[in-house]
Amino acid sequence: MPLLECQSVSRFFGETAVLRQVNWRCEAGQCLALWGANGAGKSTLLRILAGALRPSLGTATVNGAAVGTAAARRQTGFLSHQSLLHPHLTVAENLRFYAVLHQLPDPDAAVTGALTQVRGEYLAARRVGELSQGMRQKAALARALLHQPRLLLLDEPFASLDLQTVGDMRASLLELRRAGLAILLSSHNRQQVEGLLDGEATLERGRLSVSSPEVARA
Amino acid sequence: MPLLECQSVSRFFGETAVLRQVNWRCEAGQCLALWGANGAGKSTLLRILAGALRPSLGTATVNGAAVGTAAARRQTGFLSHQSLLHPHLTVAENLRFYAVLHQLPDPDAAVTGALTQVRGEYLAARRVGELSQGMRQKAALARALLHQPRLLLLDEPFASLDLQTVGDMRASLLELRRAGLAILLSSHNRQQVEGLLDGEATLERGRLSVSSPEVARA
Amino acid sequence: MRELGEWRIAAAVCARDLRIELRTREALLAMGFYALLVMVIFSFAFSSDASLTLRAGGGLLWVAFLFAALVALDRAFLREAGESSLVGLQIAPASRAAILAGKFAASYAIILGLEALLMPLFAVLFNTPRRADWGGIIITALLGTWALAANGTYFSAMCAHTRQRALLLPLLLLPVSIPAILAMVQATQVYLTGEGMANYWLQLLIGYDVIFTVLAWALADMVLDIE
Amino acid sequence: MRELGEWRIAAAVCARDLRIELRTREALLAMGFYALLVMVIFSFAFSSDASLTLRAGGGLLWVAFLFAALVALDRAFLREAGESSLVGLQIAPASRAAILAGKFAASYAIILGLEALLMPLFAVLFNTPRRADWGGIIITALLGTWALAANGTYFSAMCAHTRQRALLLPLLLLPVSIPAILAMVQATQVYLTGEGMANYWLQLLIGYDVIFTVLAWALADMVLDIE
Amino acid sequence: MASTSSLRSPSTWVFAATLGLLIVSLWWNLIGAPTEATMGTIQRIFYYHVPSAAAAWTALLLNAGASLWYLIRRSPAADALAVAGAEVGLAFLTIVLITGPIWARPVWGVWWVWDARLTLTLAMWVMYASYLILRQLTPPGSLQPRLAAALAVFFAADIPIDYMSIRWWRTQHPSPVLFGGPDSGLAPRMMTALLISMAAFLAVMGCLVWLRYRQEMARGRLAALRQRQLLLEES
Ligand code: HEM
Ligand SMILES: Nc1ncnc2c1ncn2[C@@H]1O[C@H](COP(=O)(O)OP(=O)(O)OP(=O)(O)O)[C@@H](O)[C@H]1O
Ligand SMILES: Nc1ncnc2c1ncn2[C@@H]1O[C@H](COP(=O)(O)OP(=O)(O)OP(=O)(O)O)[C@@H](O)[C@H]1O
Ligand SMILES: [Mg+2]
Ligand SMILES: [Mg+2]
Repeated sequence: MPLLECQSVSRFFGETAVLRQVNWRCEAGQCLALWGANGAGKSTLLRILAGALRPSLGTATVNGAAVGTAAARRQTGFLSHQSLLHPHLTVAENLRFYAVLHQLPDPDAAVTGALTQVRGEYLAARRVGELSQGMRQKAALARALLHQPRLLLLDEPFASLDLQTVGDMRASLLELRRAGLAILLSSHNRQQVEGLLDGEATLERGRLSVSSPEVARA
Repeated sequence: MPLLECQSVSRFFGETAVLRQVNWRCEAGQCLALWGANGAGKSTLLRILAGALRPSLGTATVNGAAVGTAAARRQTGFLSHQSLLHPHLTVAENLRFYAVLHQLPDPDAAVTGALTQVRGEYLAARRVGELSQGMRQKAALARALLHQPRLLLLDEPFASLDLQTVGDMRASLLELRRAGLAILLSSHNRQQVEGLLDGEATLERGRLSVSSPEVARA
Repeated sequence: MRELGEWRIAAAVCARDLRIELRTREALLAMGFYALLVMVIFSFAFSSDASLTLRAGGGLLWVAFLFAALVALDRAFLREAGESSLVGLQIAPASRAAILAGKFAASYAIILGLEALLMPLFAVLFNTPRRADWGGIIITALLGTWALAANGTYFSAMCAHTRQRALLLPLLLLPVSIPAILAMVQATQVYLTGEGMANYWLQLLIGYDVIFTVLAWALADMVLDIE
Repeated sequence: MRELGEWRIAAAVCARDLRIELRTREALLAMGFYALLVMVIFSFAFSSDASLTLRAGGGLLWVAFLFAALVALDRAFLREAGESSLVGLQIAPASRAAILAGKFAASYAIILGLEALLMPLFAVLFNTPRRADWGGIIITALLGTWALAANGTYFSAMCAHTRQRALLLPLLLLPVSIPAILAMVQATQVYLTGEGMANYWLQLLIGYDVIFTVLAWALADMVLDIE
Repeated sequence: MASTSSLRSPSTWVFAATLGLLIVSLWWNLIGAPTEATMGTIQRIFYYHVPSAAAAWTALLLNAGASLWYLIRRSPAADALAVAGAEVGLAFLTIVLITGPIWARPVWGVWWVWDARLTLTLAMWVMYASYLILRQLTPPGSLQPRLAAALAVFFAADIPIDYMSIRWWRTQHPSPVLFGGPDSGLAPRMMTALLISMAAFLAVMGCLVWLRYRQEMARGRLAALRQRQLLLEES
């Protein structure tokens, strides 16, 4: 059973069909890229898979559980264009809050772990509202990794990160993939994701074309 | 007289010195890049030059007018990490509002012109809140170009734009540079700005080092 | 075990909201002054003659409490607007009822805190009669504020969606709240003057609290639902 | 010519704010809801006798209006919070006085609109006496609301720089407005009951409006200043 | 060395003179002035009540003037004076608000009534308290004094209204005894006591404002030095 399976997912916003019968799957230990022009529907698809948006038609499952159910949410980590962190709280306070929402046994350890993973330990005590764009992206990444999900949905994970951090993040992602996570990421930059991918797909006018389907893991 | 001149500009946030005595200048018709790791202070410097933040010490002038004065503001276009557009209004409504704030003689023509420049005509009637990240970036760029400024301050202008749009924007910027604008942009991606630059500078621990000062225009 | 987890989630939401609101000492101070001001405006507007207090004291007190609620409730979901942290709550595997309960608890605590400041001020400024039964008034305040906070949290959550459907809510909420409001005003009046029977109104209030809380709990999934 | 430009900017700001408000309708609903609730509570509390309404009518009406005003004014700069559109206003070469004037006009219009809805409701719920002079009440409302909106816009801009916006706004607005509130309550009272002289209070109100409007205009640069 | 220099400094003598004046005024207030016929001993609180109000208003006017000056000149000294004036003024206003009710209880039979004078005085107290709160809640830097000054000038417009309140509104609070009109006035020995007490309170106010001002200025200089140090430090 693939870790993520998405069957004939469509999504309308009013009269426009942003996604049209999208079928896709992703196995554990795979890292797939989602390409597409601005407004192609990448974020919409990822939001549906993360359970932040309902598909108009079709179904998607994470490890057998329909997206949007608690079982699926527990296994999914989502990085969106927004940080999903409250600007008046510190990074550590924000992360700790999410750790409790995820009912992690040791919230503090989870926070430290996630921050270490993105090399953002120095951010812990800073308020999110005063972070630079790249620092905020790091904190948001830590949020997505916090509960050690089995499926990672990353919407432009490398946007506004500096070269050093991109390198670190690539290494982290490679390690996670090796550990058996399924990773789906959207991007506009081939160079940044080179060497990470097991497959890819492109959205165009709402249709997904899987370019190198189910490439075996390298 | 250089179009932009910045003399010994420092900025503190509480006890941290984010910028330390930054000196920089930019002539008309030049395009300069600002590099630096996440949190180096690029956005802070650009916000100061745009008159959105006050320097703690030092002065900066645009075409002889101190930044923050109406004269300087009229000549400056600023693209920030935020779109500065109201999500409940359409792109055209937002832009038209700014056109009136800038007292442009023909607001509607200015809006159409700016949208054409970023190839975003199709965005005019859409609400900013429902745009994709890249579309929003385009709209924000149109906002910066709206009043035909003589100095353009672009904070990561190519972030989350697709390849096609990056190409278009590069062409636009080259044209603007030829028309005599001074352009200052921050970026994390050398590849994207290659062939655009007349010079560059790097921020590190709050200090600016100008790497290729005053290279003549190609 | 699962139940325990739910409570922990509610507690975390509540603690976070209180922390955001009351981060600084100044915020607490500002709250105290706010309460003072509301009472000043009131005693000024109604130039506090004693018979007024006797005959309409319950109403006055509750309008003052409503001012307190105004500050707290308006913010309950406004807090989640920036950087879409509402989405963050929605995609977490926490039950929506627990989240709503946490938000409710935070609002309830803030409103009660303000009321605790308002009540002695009211007593002093409006020369409440000696025979007033403050124990009863406090119980009424606890019950009535529960109703306000439960309603308000629900209302605020719905408004967070800013969709057409939210338009209907105040229209629905008002007639629904009227019995509760009637009950709290009347019960307070009875306790202030010592005339009449308060039990009847308290029972109404308790009934209302129970029904509305259960409803809000049951419908939490709907109001916090994704699009 | 330059003056004309300023007015055009103010008009644009006002039109934009009204358009946003009409599109979201949140604020309108919230404040309408609270103000209505105030009316309902009072009408319960005062239902017993008409003489009370006569004596406290002015206060009642203005407490309800104050609710509406606080919510509307809080939104005036809340509107600029997301995606930092406040920065957009600040970096534009428009005079801050014009921007503030536009925001004032929008808030003034919104609050007046709500008052127009509340006034007939008040008349019905409280059986206002036949001899009430509604023309006078409307003039008082126009002048009094001007005072609240002018002060409130100014303070709302100021509070936009701080994190405890919602709490700080009433704290700044209410005490300075007390002379105006006093005058409007008294004038309304006179018009409601037909007893006493209203002119005195209206003059006070006009003087207050002029002084504080001029001050707000003159100091607009400060409150919308950058950090 | 430090002690001799502080003895020689003029401020020491000013402080000593103020203390002397306070002692003299204490004698006048308690013994020198005659007991009032109708109110009795409680009337002696008058010599604290009115001078505190005078001191409070003077300090708040200093705050207003300094704020206006700041808006014109952006001088840090003006900002320091504004802070000092607001804090000291608030302290004296607190004394007025405490002595007033103590006086009111035996004389009027209630602690408090809502006449214009009392309400406006309370409102002013809240205003200047929120002025200090706003200072705490705005980010430090150049914005803070600007916002504070803009607020202070706005608030200051309420001071004349409060001062005139006993003239404009018919209030429970007594009419003015100073500058009040032809038939206002005091027994001569009462007037002497009042004037001495007034002088003493104003002198205390002046000393406190001066000390607070100096402290604020020193804080400003320290902050500037710290910034210089931060600029020079690496990393
Ligand atoms: C209860 C709270 C009270 C407050 C807040 C209050 C406030 C003030 C203030 C602010 C002033 C300064 C007025 C000025 O210098 O023109 C003042 C003056 C004065 N107060 Fe009070 N007062 C209170 C109670 C009383 C009472 C109970 C009495 C006596 C029955 C009283 C008698 C006076 C007198 C005689 C003056 C001097 C008026 C003048 O020379 O202008 N006050 N009070
Ligand atoms: N809430 C919404 N209401 C209406 N239309 C929407 C909404 N959200 C997204 N859309 C539309 O759906 C389309 C796809 O948006 P989406 O954000 O998925 O694009 P994207 O592929 O992520 O683009 P980008 O690379 O710019 O981030 C866009 O045309 C967008 O305007
Ligand atoms: N309002 C603020 N309060 C406190 N610190 C701030 C504030 N704004 C920025 N900073 C700090 O200033 C430093 C520089 O931030 P800035 O946004 O200029 O970085 P940047 O170079 O643009 O980084 P990025 O590439 O990530 O966008 C960061 O450490 C940031 O946390
Ligand atoms: Mg996207
Ligand atoms: Mg930046």
